[in-house]
Amino acid sequence: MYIAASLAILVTMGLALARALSGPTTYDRIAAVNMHGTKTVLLIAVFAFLSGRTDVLDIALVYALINFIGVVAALKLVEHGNFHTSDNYDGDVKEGEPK
Amino acid sequence: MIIDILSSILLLVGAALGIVGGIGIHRFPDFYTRLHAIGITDTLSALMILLGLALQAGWSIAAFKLAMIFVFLFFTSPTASHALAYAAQHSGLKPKLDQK
Amino acid sequence: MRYISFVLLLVLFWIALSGHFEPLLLALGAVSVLLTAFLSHRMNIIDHESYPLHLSLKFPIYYSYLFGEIIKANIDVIKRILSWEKTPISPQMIEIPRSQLTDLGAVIYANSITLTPGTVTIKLSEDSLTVHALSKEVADDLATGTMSKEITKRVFKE
Amino acid sequence: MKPNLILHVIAKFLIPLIILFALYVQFHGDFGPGGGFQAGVIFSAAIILYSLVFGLESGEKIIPHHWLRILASLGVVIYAGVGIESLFLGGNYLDYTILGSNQIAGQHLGILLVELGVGITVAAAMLILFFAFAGRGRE
Repeated sequence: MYIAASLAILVTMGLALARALSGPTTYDRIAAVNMHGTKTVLLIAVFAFLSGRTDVLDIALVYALINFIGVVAALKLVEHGNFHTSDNYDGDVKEGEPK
Repeated sequence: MIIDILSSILLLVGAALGIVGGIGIHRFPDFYTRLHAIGITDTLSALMILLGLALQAGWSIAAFKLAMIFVFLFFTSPTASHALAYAAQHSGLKPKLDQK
Repeated sequence: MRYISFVLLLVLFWIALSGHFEPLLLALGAVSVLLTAFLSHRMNIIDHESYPLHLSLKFPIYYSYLFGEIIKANIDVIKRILSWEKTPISPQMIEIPRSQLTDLGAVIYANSITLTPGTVTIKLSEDSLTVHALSKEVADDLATGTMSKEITKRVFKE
Repeated sequence: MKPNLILHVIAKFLIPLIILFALYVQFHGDFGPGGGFQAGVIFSAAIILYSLVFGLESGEKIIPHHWLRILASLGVVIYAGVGIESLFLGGNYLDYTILGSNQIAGQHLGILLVELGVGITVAAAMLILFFAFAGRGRE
């Protein structure tokens, strides 16, 4: 049953990868990669139970976080072409400013 | 025994929903509609798979970690979708709307 | 006060992750929690928005409602994807009033909209939300503002 | 009005959890997958997320640049120091067993310290790299 679930997840990942390769816009690709990442998290989680090593779940947790950061970084790069342009167009920064 | 059957059903249905979402991103015509298909894999599919695994784990640290994975996905996936949609709209990508 | 509860939350998170109770690991855990709290304080990210602990008991009530909505919306979108003829969708771009007074409420509202498949929040501005909806029915349903009322009723009302 | 209010709130919620998770991975290397390298990367990922969401200038202020350089070297010093300490105690380089009162305790202490060194260096080096990359072309 774990194997069947893994195979289904792999099929989904393949579909997401096909969308990422065919585009047509950059945003389609990023969205597909995001979906691929979510499925990777689930695949690792299923694999943890398939192999009986539940400590592997830590990796799934890390992947969930890194996936999100990756999407944010990719979007920022696509939008501005660099990482240092600020998103705060009106210069209204209050919270989150370091003390 | 009942728990085993229930968790198998949850796992398999969840994984199947993932495939439905995968079909969705190929059938839907433009970027914004595809985001909705991705929404399926991010919410119900992930929820069912993780719930199925949590039933197998019982009350343990593994179950807590599955819950944390779910919480992270639950907060990050809509945020990522929103950021994508916002960036796409900001860059001038027009959605194909229904003209009626 | 907010820092005390924040640190307590971090301690709970650490214990639940670690599951080891040897003195060495507990000491390392204490150091880790303090370092995390220090860095978070330096980043100035602990406030009523990031860790709304005064509302934490109300979130389960709201999210149980949201789960029902998510499942309903999922079934709707799955039907549309799997329908035999050309996918029966009528994409809409609608603007709905923000109707949440606080920033946190608006974020919960926007994220709830995005979480239910079939609707994606595109833009959250000062007085309105721009939403892309997969079909006219979903858009009409959203325009009634039921979800926003539920948030106000279940989370923010005393 | 910030254009990405949602991102701000979610990032504020996530970053402390990522940092604590990184430290958990750092100190549980001998029980599960993990260790210094992974922990360093996760830790720097938290700071990178902060820089992406709240602006690069804010991110650079969290850990000042000269501190990053000191930390990057400090990690190497810890690593090499453990090795040399075991040399002084009459063992081989990085021979952990000699560090503690008995073999097991020595191994635990040695691995912990070496991993700490690796973690600090990796985190600092990752951040130096990111800030160097991200700051290119800034006036």
